[in-house]
Amino acid sequence: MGAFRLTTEPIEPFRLESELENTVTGALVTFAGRVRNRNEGRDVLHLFYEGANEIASTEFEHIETEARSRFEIEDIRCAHRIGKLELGEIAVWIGVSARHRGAAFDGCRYLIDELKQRLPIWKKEHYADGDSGWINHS
Amino acid sequence: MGAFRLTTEPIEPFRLESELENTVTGALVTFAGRVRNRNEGRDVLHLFYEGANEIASTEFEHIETEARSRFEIEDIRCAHRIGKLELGEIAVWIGVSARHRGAAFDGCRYLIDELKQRLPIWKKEHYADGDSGWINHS
Amino acid sequence: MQDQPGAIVTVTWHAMLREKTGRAQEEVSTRAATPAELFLELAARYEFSIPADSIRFAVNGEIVSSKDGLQNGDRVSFLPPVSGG
Amino acid sequence: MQDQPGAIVTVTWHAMLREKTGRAQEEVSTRAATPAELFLELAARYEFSIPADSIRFAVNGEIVSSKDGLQNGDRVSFLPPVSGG
Repeated sequence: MGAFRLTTEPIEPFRLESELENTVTGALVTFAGRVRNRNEGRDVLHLFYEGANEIASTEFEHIETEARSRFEIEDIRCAHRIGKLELGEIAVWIGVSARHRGAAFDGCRYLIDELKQRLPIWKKEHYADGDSGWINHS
Repeated sequence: MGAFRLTTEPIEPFRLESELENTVTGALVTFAGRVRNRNEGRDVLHLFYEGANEIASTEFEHIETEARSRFEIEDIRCAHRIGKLELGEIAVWIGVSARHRGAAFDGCRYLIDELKQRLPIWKKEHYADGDSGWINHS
Repeated sequence: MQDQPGAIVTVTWHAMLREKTGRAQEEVSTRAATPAELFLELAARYEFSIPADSIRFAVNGEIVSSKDGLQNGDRVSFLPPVSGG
Repeated sequence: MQDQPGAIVTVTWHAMLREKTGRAQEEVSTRAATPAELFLELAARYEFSIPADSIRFAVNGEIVSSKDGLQNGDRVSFLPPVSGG
């Protein structure tokens, strides 16, 4: 099993984090992105995420390889939720362990930045006014 | 109760993290620093941390104020363990929530960097060869 | 291009393109030489309004250049601008 | 400085300084005008080898400048180089 998974089940940070705690590595940096109640001034009721699983997994492997070549990373876990998400739920979680904190911070930041730009995952927001729409990061 | 605590009890990230999840803020970045089995080529058996509680709390408040003025941070939690620590145990934990991930990453990094430089906390390492010594970051 | 033999590829639609086409997957017979050419062909058929240069392409599970070749039996995905994370 | 009245302050020792002095806390009667002066006085008494300019000072629970004044009844901490985190 790779470091990345798309999942329809709620993301459990503590379970993923425990997978990174098997080695004594010094530093662990985690990022969790949760569903916000407002986006660009509109009240969000809930979200729907769609993902292309096989392509996302392959692309994440490329991102992981890049991160490992740039930073002295020990281990990585990443999960992205798909399906319907309520406010406050975790949409994406990344954990990076490293011997030193600089690599853990930089690696985690690199992974989330690249993930948002590159992974084939799409968000549709449903608003309080009944409207809905696909979101475009770029 | 402030955002900072020195504790002789094992640090429970999930409990601290749940204190940051009450508000819907989008991004959460956490840092955990754990006891490594080696430092500067020597085998570490265990550690002892000593802290000056009142001074550390006051100084952390200053660091927190600085971080909040620099970055758009929503909330902060930080715990530092004191007393005897075994390999792999968490020595320090920091969690920062923010509306946007940049502030959460930058804020968390600022807090750990300043904490290491400024808080009156001292580490004594006990080595496999029976030796021990106080560590000096600077 | 007219000399190329036709290929049958499986196209997967995602997100707004899936909603626009009303289907998740279809088999397409095409003489397009590249994913980009195939997209233009299908964009005309479905009357997409999305700019073609905002689309990325995946073939057989991997993101590829718009100029990569298409083979008979390929699985092709058209990836509109993403918004994960 | 000779004209200053003496003060009684409570000194707390930490880490390597606590081990060197063999005590966590003591009351000190001093004519030192600043934490830095007080440290030099005590460093001579205890024969510290640690460089004085590596020490930070806290008075009444807050880190202060080495040139801050000392008052009767102050609680003074000498902070050797730290290694938290």
